[in-house]
Amino acid sequence: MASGYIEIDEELCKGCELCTTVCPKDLLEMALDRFTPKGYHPAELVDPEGACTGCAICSVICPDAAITVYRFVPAEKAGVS
Amino acid sequence: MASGYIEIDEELCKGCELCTTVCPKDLLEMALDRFTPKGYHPAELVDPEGACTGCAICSVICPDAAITVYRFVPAEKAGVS
Amino acid sequence: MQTEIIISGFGGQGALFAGQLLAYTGLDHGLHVTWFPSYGPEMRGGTAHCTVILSDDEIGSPVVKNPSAAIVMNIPSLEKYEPLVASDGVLVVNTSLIDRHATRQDIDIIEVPANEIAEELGEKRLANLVLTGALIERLGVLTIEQVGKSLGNHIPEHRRNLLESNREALQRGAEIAQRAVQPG
Amino acid sequence: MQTEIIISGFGGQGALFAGQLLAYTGLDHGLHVTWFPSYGPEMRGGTAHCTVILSDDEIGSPVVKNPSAAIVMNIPSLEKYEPLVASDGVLVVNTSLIDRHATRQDIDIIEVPANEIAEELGEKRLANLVLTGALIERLGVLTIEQVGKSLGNHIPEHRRNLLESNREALQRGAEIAQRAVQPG
Amino acid sequence: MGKELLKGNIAFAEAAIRAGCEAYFGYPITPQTEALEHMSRRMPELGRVFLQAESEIAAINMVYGAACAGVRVMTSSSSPGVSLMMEGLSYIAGSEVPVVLVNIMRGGPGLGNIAPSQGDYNQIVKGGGHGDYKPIVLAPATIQELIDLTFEAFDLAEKYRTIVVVLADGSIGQMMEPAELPPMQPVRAFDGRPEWALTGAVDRTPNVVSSIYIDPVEEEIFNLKLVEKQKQIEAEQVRSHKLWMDDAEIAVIAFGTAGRIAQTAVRDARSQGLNVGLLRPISLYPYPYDSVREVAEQVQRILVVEMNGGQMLDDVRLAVEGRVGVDFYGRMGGVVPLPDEVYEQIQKTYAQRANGR
Amino acid sequence: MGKELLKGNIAFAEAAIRAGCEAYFGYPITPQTEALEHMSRRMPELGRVFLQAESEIAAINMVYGAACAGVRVMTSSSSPGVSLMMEGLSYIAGSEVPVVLVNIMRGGPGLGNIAPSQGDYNQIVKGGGHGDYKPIVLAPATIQELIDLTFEAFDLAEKYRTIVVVLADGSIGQMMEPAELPPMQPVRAFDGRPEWALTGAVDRTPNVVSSIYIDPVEEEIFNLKLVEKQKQIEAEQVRSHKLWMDDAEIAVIAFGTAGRIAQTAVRDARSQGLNVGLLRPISLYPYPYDSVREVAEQVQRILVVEMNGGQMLDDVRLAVEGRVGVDFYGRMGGVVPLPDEVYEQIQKTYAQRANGR
Amino acid sequence: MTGRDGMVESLIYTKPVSLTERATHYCPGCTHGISHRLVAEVIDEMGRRETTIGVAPVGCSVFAYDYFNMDFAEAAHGRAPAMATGLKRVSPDRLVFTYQGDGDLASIGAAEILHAAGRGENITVIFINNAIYGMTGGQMAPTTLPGQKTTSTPSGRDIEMHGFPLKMCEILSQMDGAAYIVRRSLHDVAHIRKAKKAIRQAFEVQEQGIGFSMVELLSSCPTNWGISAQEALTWVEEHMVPAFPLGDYKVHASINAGKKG
Amino acid sequence: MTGRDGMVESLIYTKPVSLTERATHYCPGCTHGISHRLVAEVIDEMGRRETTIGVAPVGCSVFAYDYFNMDFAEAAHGRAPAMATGLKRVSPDRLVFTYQGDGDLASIGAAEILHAAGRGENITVIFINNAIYGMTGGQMAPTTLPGQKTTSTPSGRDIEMHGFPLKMCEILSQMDGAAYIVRRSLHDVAHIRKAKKAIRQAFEVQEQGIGFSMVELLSSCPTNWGISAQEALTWVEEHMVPAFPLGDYKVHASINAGKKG
Ligand SMILES: Cc1ncc(C[n+]2csc(CCOP(=O)(O)OP(=O)(O)O)c2C)c(N)n1
Ligand SMILES: Cc1ncc(C[n+]2csc(CCOP(=O)(O)OP(=O)(O)O)c2C)c(N)n1
Ligand code: SF4
Ligand code: SF4
Ligand code: SF4
Ligand code: SF4
Ligand code: SF4
Ligand code: SF4
Ligand SMILES: [Mg+2]
Ligand SMILES: [Mg+2]
Repeated sequence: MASGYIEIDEELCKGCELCTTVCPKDLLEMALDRFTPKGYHPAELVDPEGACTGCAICSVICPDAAITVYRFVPAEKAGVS
Repeated sequence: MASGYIEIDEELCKGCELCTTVCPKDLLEMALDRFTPKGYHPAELVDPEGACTGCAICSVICPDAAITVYRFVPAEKAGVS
Repeated sequence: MQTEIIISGFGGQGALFAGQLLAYTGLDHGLHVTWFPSYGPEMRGGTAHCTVILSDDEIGSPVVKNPSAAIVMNIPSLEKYEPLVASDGVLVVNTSLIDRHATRQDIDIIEVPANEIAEELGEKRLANLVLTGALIERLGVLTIEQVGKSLGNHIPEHRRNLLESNREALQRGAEIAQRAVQPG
Repeated sequence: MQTEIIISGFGGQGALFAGQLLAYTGLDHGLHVTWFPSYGPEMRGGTAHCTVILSDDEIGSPVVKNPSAAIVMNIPSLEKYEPLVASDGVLVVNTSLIDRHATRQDIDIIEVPANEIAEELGEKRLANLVLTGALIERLGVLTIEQVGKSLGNHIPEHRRNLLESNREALQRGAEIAQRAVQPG
Repeated sequence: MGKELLKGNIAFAEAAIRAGCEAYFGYPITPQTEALEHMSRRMPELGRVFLQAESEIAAINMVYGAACAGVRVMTSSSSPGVSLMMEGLSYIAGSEVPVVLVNIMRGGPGLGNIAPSQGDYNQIVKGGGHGDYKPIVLAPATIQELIDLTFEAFDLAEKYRTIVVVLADGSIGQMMEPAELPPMQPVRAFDGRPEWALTGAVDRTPNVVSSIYIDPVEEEIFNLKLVEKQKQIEAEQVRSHKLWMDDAEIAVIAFGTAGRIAQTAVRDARSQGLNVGLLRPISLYPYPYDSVREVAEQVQRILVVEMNGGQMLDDVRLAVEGRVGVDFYGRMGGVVPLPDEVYEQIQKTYAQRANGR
Repeated sequence: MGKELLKGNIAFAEAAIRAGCEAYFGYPITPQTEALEHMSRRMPELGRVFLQAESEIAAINMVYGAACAGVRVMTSSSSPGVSLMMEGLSYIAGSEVPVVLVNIMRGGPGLGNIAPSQGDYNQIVKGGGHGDYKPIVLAPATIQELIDLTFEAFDLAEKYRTIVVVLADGSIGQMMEPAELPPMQPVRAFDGRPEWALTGAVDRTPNVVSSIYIDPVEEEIFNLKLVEKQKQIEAEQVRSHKLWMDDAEIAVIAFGTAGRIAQTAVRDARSQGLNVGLLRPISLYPYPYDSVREVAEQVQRILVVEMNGGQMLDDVRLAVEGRVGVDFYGRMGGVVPLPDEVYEQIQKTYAQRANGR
Repeated sequence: MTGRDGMVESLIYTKPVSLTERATHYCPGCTHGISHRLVAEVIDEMGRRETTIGVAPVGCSVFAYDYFNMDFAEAAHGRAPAMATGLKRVSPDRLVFTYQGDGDLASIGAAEILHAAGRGENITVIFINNAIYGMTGGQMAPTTLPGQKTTSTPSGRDIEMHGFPLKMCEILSQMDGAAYIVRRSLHDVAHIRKAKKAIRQAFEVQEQGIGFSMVELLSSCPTNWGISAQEALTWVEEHMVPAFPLGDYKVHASINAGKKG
Repeated sequence: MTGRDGMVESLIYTKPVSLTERATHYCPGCTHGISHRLVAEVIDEMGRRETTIGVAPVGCSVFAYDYFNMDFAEAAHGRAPAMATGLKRVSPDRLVFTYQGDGDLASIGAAEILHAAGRGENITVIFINNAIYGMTGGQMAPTTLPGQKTTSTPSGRDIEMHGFPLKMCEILSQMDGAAYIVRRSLHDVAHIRKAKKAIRQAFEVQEQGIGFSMVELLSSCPTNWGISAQEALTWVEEHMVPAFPLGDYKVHASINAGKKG
């Protein structure tokens, strides 16, 4: 069961590949099959086994703030709403 | 017997009085009786007893390079001519 | 006779070099030429384009409003230059990065999947030459052979080993242009 | 009627202040005035002078070629301004620092040993006011009383204690001027 | 408040304070330093900002920063110092923030000397910084005018969001003359700063002050906006002073100190029966072309007097367009012409008046 | 040596080298940076001096220093960078050392953009630095002319001991065009440096290079010396290029890139049967007033085209003196006018030609 | 919203509000983007977006004002500290920061930064040291390493000709007015996190009116270095960090001081 | 000539040949005169008068070229190091020195001096720190002491407003290119002698091509301080020396180094 996931904004991603080098679970790959509107191959989360922990490490290095990170937390631990 | 003496160029002396404060023999005074062409009272050597040693200390502090220093040295120690 | 060519794309797509190659070829073959770039890395991430003018007479302005031909390597370039190409002019479109068709009826439009062809040739940076080959084929001012020859004369030393694949790219572009159906 | 006065000496001799005093006096007594200095410590060691104009009409130029009067406090000033004073003008010479006589016959020359008098008054920086007193006495535009009064109005706070000796200096200058024989 | 005997440099500094100037940044340079010194005493005592910058470059860029915040701000300097401000001034023009600069000109080029000069006319009026822009330029001839123009400069700067330069020479900075200072205006409250100003984006979208228009088309639109503004300024702000022009057969044109010296000379000439008039441009930009043209249509010959090699002369000639002959008398390098010299020139021009161009 | 396809920035840098330029000091700025980069490679390999300065201010003062030593020296920059050189240029003018500056203009004011512009005309030609001085200003329209003028600039700078500015816009810096470089001139030997230069006072009285004349009278004498020199330059160095003027009824006047664009437009107009001529000023100082005057005496109307808001326009009007109407077409902020637009303007001016001013 | 297994989805990270929506013009992998993010995150966390005024430099980050969602001024090349001084002096309760490259700050703007620090000007400076002039296409910066090839040092920076790299933290920490002067690096996640802490500290120093604060960030310029984004970070680590040691160069006594590294 | 008692009269000291005959325009007791003398004496002793080129600043010493008997250039305010760089680069075997005041060097010219030092520019800088702008009539300099009254700090330099004095030796010694950076004082005979030694050393560093050398000389400005020449020297000793500690701030390894003080 994945305890987290990320979304990559393809309007922002410039395909720099930095996130792919830092994910401790090695879940990020470049989507060579498509181009962003700016003409780059975007990064994408490839997480068939739900290994993403939502650790947010990828977002720390992303120069383009393209990554949004979510984590599943026990309801009681979550903030209001 | 004086072992040295100085000459003060009154075109250059500006009467700053600095030399008068450093002479170890206290031989320098301001000539209050006259003005230099620039309107200053010049310094002068007052050495009735020939106490000047030609130590050149006065010339070290003179900002206007107004002081020329001579010393009497044994002939054998003097340079050529 | 004066021919004006605009080559436009993202920075890094080689629009400027393609233009220089045409200018060199013109010079090598006795024409008056000018090459004029959009310039400045101060515009990082923007588009880069250049205007090449080939003429048998002295050239006044190095820029023109309505070029005889254009190579467009991305969507913004298409949008900007399609309307500007002179009637009966030539427009070469890089379909690898442009997912819509040019619509003008009064110009000669050639669609070239340049990135795909370049990747086939094993060097994705050759897309510019594929497009150039297509343009030359249709423009009728210089020949592919002339361009290939000038390429040999002016290619930078450190890229000389790529000369053959460069020529091949030109050739592939030319072939596409031969095959493509003339509109209208 | 316009009266132009130049006061000139070494920097530090108080030429500028003497001029200001005259300007203030003029203003206090309803005249148009300008005061114009040679300025700038960038000319350290050079001469300092100012031009004061007193007039009952609007003043155009704050400088003139041929002043009605001059106070010269050192030799270079004498050399510069003696020839320039207008005919029938007044020239006040500080003989303490000038060891030659002015030679013009067509002007009123007053010789004042100002430094000596100032030292007598116990404040060598008063030489300027001694000279000013002499000038006022002969000029006939303002009176010693008027100048003394304006001095009281405008003397800087920290020098107020010197007011009396300042007025005395003016007076002593005036006396010399009264005694001095008119030339010609 | 009655007239006081005021030195030019003190007078304009105090006038700025009275106009509500909230910040002064400057660097010492003769012959304007007394202004900075006055500010160093007065501004802190009024709780306003005074800062001696490390250079004129820093000073103008501090001014630029404070202007972005929407406060009334000024600097003053003299020729070499002003040269160092050219880039900054161009940026300020390119971002339309209001700024007041006083240039107390001295003899040049180079280090030159500290004597009065009008040698920076072209630099200030024609544009010493790069690109197309024009500051409003006001040239006082008396201490009173210096005060009044400096005081008004702040209003003009804000009204048009432009640079206003008070351009005077060392003699105006150094001279004392009786004059009256305006009453003290209050300093604008923080809340009252203009809506374009950088004050923090509280409850609004962020403001940006920038001189970049990376797309030439946008830059051109901006340039055209400046041109429009210039037209407005040209329509509203032309100032000049005419004297004895009614029956004049020749006219003298001169600004600033040269103007007041010329005034003496013209008065002398009048007293000798010569029909001479005077036109003294007060706004150098916008230049009183129309007044000069009218003068050129009336008189037979014109004499331009400047304390430079003939810089305003071109503006006169642009208005005269060959209608009448234009003579020039200039003293350079810090030499102030004397009324007698100008009078002599008037006589010459007068004598030539019937001889056409 | 035959023609090569040369980029403007490389071309003028290499031309300077061929002219025996011994030292280059500069600071990167688009659109002239390739010149600095070319120098960074070539100068050391030739054993000459290249130094990237910390700023344009440092660059021009390094240039000033090297010029004092009597060597051929240059810098290049673009508009904002040139604004920073104004004080230095005024000092250089004030001490009469020979210096070559290339300004590859871009859109302004302020940071503006990097597109081609002619917005620094006034700054360079009228004097952006303080005081009275005028550099020789040469405005090429082709790469070949850029090369030739830069090459010659060093001779002129030395002949008149003056600043020579090669004034071009970004398109000339960036454009490639076939051109031929001059042969390499040898660098002057240390012993051959001019006798006024600072080389060490070996067997002679010391030399001093200074721009100070603390006595205004001496400064004026110096200023008048510069004026004399200007007269000589005005007599000897006026350059312009006329095309199709013989039977012209209207004339287009434009310099640099605007000039060559106008040339296309004029040719097009000719081919449509319009009797149009072209005058392209090459020296902006000294300005070809006489040529403009001749043109004004011949044609019925004039069209001035510039890549600015109308700066050279004043010089044209000074020469025309109202003889004929003068229209203006300008694009600003980095927009390069296209021949078609100019052609349209030509049609308008042509249509108006009989209507006087 | 409660999800499967009694878990709720929680937003861990998203683009800070102090950045606009706009995509930047920076090259892929350029650490300018990271620096922007860090500054924006700190301002978000401090709740100062609406009371902060930024000053952009001339350099690749010239359009910073397009990306920061707050009031911004665009300075002349190198003059950001002077401009910030003007802004701060007339609005002392606003946070004012400059964002400057190494060419901007250490070359043309050397006098302005030195004096801002000397005055103890109460502003914060974010200093991006990428050892190159990014915007103009890769010329030597004052921080270019000996031997490093650039377009204006084609055979590598020759210290005989161009001297030594300037170490701005070392220099500015000599100024009595400087309150907080530190150097950090952006070459990996751990260092990025440390950099953020320092940025926070610097803004707090300003908030508390302690004096001049500057955070130097060792940064990459993959484009002009001619290597990939990842290689560029490795280059920062391997070449820049040894030449520009990380650490706290000046920490004013009244700051609850951090330690070296 | 042999005199009485078999003694000969010997010339012990006279104005150095490297000074002209001209009287200076300096105020009485101004230490600019002492500095001039020391530099001239050193150049005399090194036999380099004919192969030295000086650069004068803008400041009270603007007319230095009238007093030094050698080739001289007059720089723009603060730009002497840049001008000297230009001169030196094209005439590397000439001795090139600048003579600069504290306003000139540390204020408007801060960038130029920093970069000249950074480049290891092989020139010598004589830096006259008199804690004031002498020439323009006594405004605050970057070196003005806290609390010191000047015409632009009428209630004394307020460090809140104007920050702290800049210590140029401390700053410039941070530069790798700097070879010899020392501070000396001119307040009495002993210190003047030490100052001269340092000046000699600085010129020798240049002669040997070791790099940038600077001697800072704590100096007096009796006129603008408003005290006598002698009181001014005492003020240097009592107020400036503690604020600007004397010593050798940087002595390149290849110099036969002197010791502190
Ligand atoms: C006065 C001036 N000189 C030069 C330039 C050109 N210029 C723009 S950015 C830049 C250097 C940028 O380098 P840096 O500050 O290191 O920023 P980076 O691009 O590396 O982030 C230069 C020289 C300019 N715009 N203005
Ligand atoms: C660009 C410029 N700004 C200002 C000045 C005015 N100015 C002349 S000397 C000087 C300062 C001199 O002080 P310092 O360098 O300490 O030398 P000192 O006179 O004390 O020896 C100033 C500000 C100038 N000449 N040029
Ligand atoms: S949040 Fe962590 S685990 Fe998930 S993709 Fe990012 S780095 Fe990998
Ligand atoms: S780090 Fe960001 S920009 Fe780079 S590839 Fe990953 S998501 Fe895209
Ligand atoms: S030489 Fe020595 S003893 Fe003689 S006057 Fe000078 S200080 Fe005194
Ligand atoms: S030190 Fe020199 S200038 Fe001063 S009083 Fe003595 S001799 Fe005169
Ligand atoms: S050029 Fe370098 S610094 Fe500039 S955006 Fe690209 S990678 Fe970043
Ligand atoms: S003003 Fe000061 S520094 Fe200048 S000469 Fe006089 S005493 Fe010396
Ligand atoms: Mg950088
Ligand atoms: Mg000083």
